[in-house]
Amino acid sequence: MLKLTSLNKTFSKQSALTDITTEFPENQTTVLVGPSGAGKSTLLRSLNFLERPESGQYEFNEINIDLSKPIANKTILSVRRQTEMVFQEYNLFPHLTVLKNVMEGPVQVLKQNKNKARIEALELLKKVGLGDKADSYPNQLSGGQAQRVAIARSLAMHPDYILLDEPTSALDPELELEVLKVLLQIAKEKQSMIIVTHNLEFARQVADKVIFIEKGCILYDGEVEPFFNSENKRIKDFVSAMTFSSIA
Amino acid sequence: MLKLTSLNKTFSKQSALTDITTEFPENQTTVLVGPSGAGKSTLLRSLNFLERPESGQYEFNEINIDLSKPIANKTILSVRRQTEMVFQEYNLFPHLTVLKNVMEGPVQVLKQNKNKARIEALELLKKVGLGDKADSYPNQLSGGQAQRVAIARSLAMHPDYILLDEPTSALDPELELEVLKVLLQIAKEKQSMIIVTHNLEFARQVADKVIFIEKGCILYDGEVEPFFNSENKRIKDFVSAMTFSSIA
Amino acid sequence: GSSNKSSSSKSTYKSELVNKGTLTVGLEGAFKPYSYRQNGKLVGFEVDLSRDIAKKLGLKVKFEPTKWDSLIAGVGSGKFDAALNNITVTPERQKTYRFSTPYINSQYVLVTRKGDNSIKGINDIKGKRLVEGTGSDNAAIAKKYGATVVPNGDFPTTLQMLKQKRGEATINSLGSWLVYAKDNSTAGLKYQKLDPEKVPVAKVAALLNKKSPKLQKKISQAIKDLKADGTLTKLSKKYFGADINN
Amino acid sequence: MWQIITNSFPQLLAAGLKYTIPLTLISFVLGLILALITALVRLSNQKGFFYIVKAIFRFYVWLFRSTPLLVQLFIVFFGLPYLKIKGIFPDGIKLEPMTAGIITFSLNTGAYCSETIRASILSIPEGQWEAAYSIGMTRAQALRRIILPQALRVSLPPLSNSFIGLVKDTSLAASITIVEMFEVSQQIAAENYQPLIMYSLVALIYAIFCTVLSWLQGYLEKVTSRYISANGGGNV
Amino acid sequence: MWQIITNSFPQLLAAGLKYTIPLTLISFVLGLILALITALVRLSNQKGFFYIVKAIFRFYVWLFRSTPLLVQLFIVFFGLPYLKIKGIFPDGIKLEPMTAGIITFSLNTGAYCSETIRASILSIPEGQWEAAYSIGMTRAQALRRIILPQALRVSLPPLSNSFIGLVKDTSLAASITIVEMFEVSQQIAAENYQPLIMYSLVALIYAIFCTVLSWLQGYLEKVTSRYISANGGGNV
Ligand SMILES: Nc1ncnc2c1ncn2[C@@H]1O[C@H](COP(=O)(O)OP(=O)(O)OP(=O)(O)O)[C@@H](O)[C@H]1O
Ligand SMILES: Nc1ncnc2c1ncn2[C@@H]1O[C@H](COP(=O)(O)OP(=O)(O)OP(=O)(O)O)[C@@H](O)[C@H]1O
Ligand SMILES: [Mg+2]
Ligand SMILES: [Mg+2]
Repeated sequence: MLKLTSLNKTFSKQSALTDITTEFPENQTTVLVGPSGAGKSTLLRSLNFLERPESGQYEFNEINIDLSKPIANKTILSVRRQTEMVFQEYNLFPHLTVLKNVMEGPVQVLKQNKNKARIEALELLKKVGLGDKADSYPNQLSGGQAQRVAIARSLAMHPDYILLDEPTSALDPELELEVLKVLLQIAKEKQSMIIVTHNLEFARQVADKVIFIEKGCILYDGEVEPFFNSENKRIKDFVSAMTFSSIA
Repeated sequence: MLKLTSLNKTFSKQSALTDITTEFPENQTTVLVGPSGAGKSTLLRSLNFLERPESGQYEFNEINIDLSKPIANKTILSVRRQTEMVFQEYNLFPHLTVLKNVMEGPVQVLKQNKNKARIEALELLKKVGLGDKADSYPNQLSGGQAQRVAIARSLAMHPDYILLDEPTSALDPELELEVLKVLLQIAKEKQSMIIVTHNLEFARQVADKVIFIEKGCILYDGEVEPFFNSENKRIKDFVSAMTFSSIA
Repeated sequence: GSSNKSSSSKSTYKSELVNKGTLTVGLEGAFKPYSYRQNGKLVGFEVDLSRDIAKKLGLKVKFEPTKWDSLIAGVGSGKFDAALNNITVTPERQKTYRFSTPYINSQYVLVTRKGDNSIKGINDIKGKRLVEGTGSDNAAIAKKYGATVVPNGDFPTTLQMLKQKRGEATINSLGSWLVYAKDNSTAGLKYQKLDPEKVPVAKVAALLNKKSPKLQKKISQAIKDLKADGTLTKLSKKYFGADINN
Repeated sequence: MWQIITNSFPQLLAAGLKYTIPLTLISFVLGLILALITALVRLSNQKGFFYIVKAIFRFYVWLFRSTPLLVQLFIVFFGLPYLKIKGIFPDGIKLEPMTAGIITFSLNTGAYCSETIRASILSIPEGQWEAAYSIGMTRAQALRRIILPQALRVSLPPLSNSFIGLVKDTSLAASITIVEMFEVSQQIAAENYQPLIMYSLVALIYAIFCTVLSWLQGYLEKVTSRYISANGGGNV
Repeated sequence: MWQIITNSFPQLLAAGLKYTIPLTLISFVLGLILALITALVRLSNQKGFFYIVKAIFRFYVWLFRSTPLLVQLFIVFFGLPYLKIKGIFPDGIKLEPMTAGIITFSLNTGAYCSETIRASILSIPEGQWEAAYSIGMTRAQALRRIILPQALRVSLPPLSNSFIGLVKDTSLAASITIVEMFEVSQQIAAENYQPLIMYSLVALIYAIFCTVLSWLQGYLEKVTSRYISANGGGNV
């Protein structure tokens, strides 16, 4: 269970997240939506300590952190080992082959046996449909393939949570489809995930829970269908922009 | 009128465009669609001589070019002055203010009077909804704003054709909406445009004509509604990927 | 002097000059007492001597201070008319260059540390480290007697190196030593004159280009005249504190 | 010791102002122009006869980067007089010391900086060229108005490295009879027999020159980067 | 002339192999290590006491970049013996010529290369650090496994510029009594009075060394860039 209480984050003087209190249920997929600049990425990155919130309570399994106090390096490393980030720009390691990208975490961080790690990495690559690309370098992949490698890389760490920040927004519709299919599959296997996405159709299908953020505040936090059918003016406007039905 | 006959383009050994014969009617909007790697960008860039096809006939107003022969530099410059490209990555000039970006072409290339150019540039910026951003630098803009500046920059050249290569694919849905609205407005004013897009809803609303390319060949070239309601298996699959209705 | 007054200007020494009406002299300018800088002005034995020679020849004088290698190259490629830089006449050098009449007969000294009794004479330097300027005759002598040459540029640094035990001895001209010792401490060091039988006195002369035979004669004559009228002795006393030619 | 310093400081400074600074400034400006030309020639993709021109420039860069500057000075000053060409230079090419110095330092700077400029032009995204071409600019217009202003920002740090290096390299000019600052310090040291103090003093003056140049670099970096404001998100 | 060349070539080469090459190689390796440490210290964002450490490294870089290398050599070799510290160095610090040379060249190389390395580390996208942190790597692991291998590729050209520069700068070692290649050429020139020929000859040998280094650079660039294949579209 991952739980936040009264989390706050400001950049220099500008407030990016205000009094965020919510939880991300285990074995479920939580979808984060909201307009550009709302604070979605900041929230996701805070969960992995890529951003450092100034105050609030952070609960994660047995770990309980008061964010207003200094956090031990060990604690940060331990949280990071149990949560994996998948970025919009993939951020694969360009100097390592696809296989090595997936093995890097297990071997270097979890100190797994190399052979064991290789076998599992190959399995994961097969799972995301890239069994034949193990020896390619990242720049030989299409965007959709690269993002599937990034997903395999995060799965290899057996994380409690996978955090995905607009994993398909750099992709064409057909490449997006490849990736979304893989994510739906993983969601079905009860992997806990938190996904930021602008793809309405996908959000609807994958989400167990929706959080809608605007200007750093949570405006909606709850079930899926009530959100998409909301009568709230702001939510309605947002949902319709996501479907392009109101262009003209 | 812009017309291609039997145009061919290969990269090293790989063929990117094969025997392209089509025309782009004046005062209309032509939409180019097709899967990734189909050759859409290559076709658009060939129209502006950013790519150099090896053979074919290129007709543009009174100009008539045999692509298999060397083309005079003067001819290329003249075509480029009458066609403007809008790129996916905006490609604004980062060292110039927004106003200077729009004025650069008229002043440097068309040798317009500076004051006249400034007045028109400000008008165009107002038209795309950025009257107040004239003195900003490009990196102070959101993606949607940047792309609208790029559109204003192309309009300032009073081109016969504007060529747009996935103008909104780097944008969030809400920012995309800003840009698409501007483009719909321009289309209404009978500006000739050729647009590559993956946005089905927008394509449907803006297009006077659709060209569908796959593997460098034209598979469909004609009216709009028949395309979206086509019974052709390949077209049907493609259209449904564009609508995300077939994920699971 | 040239007795044939009717000879065309083409063949006079003046046509051999690098710059019309000027004697262009190359020297290091960083070599006391031969040429160095005092209160911003170039002074020294060879600076004064060049002026006097030029006066005798009816020429203006121009100095070009530069590095040792550049002196040689400069005379060779016609950048200077002559180089006056305590250069010793050797048969080797005479193959490619001309020399004037010598203006110094320079005696050598061997400088060692006080208390170091292992070097009693020139024959003892075999296998020792001798600190000498690159390309100097001192270095050549040291090598000839079997010493290891440690290269170094200037005299004060050389003496410093002896004190810092970075070398055991140095050979240099008596003149250099005397001038340094005049107003600097030489505590911890001692010197001995080298036997002229073993190390012949160096004949120091102006170095000229092979293509300047007439100028060579003219300069040699001027030096002879300066010797005869006592100017050379006067200069020697001024800069070395003694007449080093005797 | 204090007296040595006050005595020699004005002389050193005078030599610096008379030779070191002009030599550095003129050579750097000329070198930069040469570097730009070289970079453009080597980047051009023209074919045919032009290939020979490119090969010549490539050779030039190789030659001046892989031989010692001192030797280059020596050969230009002392070597060229031997180069007698009938009709053009019957007496060989004799250059004044300052001329020879400026030529050599410019050629040397040009060779090194051409690599810097070449790399900085290559670092500007292809899209900037395409956007410039798209509004109908010629290659020359695109370079002058769009590419070079951006490349300048990228190349400023390595170029000022070269500049700072050149300040100190001018001390080699002494070998071609130019009495620059370092040579003066050695000439004075020959008189007062205090090379260590003189060396430290001249090093101090170099450090002052170089520090001023670093400030200038910092200022120019700020000016040329003013369009990259801190609050920007990088949407270009 | 031919005889001069065949006579002196072996001597020059011997000096090159005995002094120039070891001096260059050892100093460059040590300088590189120092440069890496300096770059990391200056990039670290630790606060408090560490600020002083950073200031010291900044001073070091400034000092060695803005004073002439010759003066640095001179002070380390001739100046340090005057530095008498009771208890530790009662007789001053007296270094062997090679030791002094290696120390000075390393410090100088370290100062220049630290700037190169710093820039190359900064050029690696932030996302690479974040991806490394995300799989739970420590800062040291991220550096060693992810950042430095990529930074190496970026910094190879400027680093080999410094390397090639160092080859030629070792000629200054003559001023601290090391009989390196250039010094040998001058000694021979002093005998045969043919400095132009000797200089050209030694320049040729330098050019050979530098050309070999350029090849090595080209090879390393290829190896470290093998993951950037020509057919890739750059999706990283
Ligand atoms: N490093 C930073 N420094 C300063 N401000 C920042 C920084 N990162 C984000 N912000 C600001 O914080 C706010 C939230 O940004 P965030 O990136 O979290 O939005 P988002 O919801 O992810 O938007 P998008 O959909 O565009 O990715 C914005 O106003 C943004 O400008
Ligand atoms: N500069 C190039 N060199 C070699 N091949 C190229 C180059 N540019 C494009 N191609 C190839 O040409 C084909 C068509 O590419 P193009 O970019 O036109 O596709 P596209 O339809 O625009 O795709 P997308 O939707 O991904 O932008 C592809 O196979 C591509 O790999
Ligand atoms: Mg975001
Ligand atoms: Mg495309």
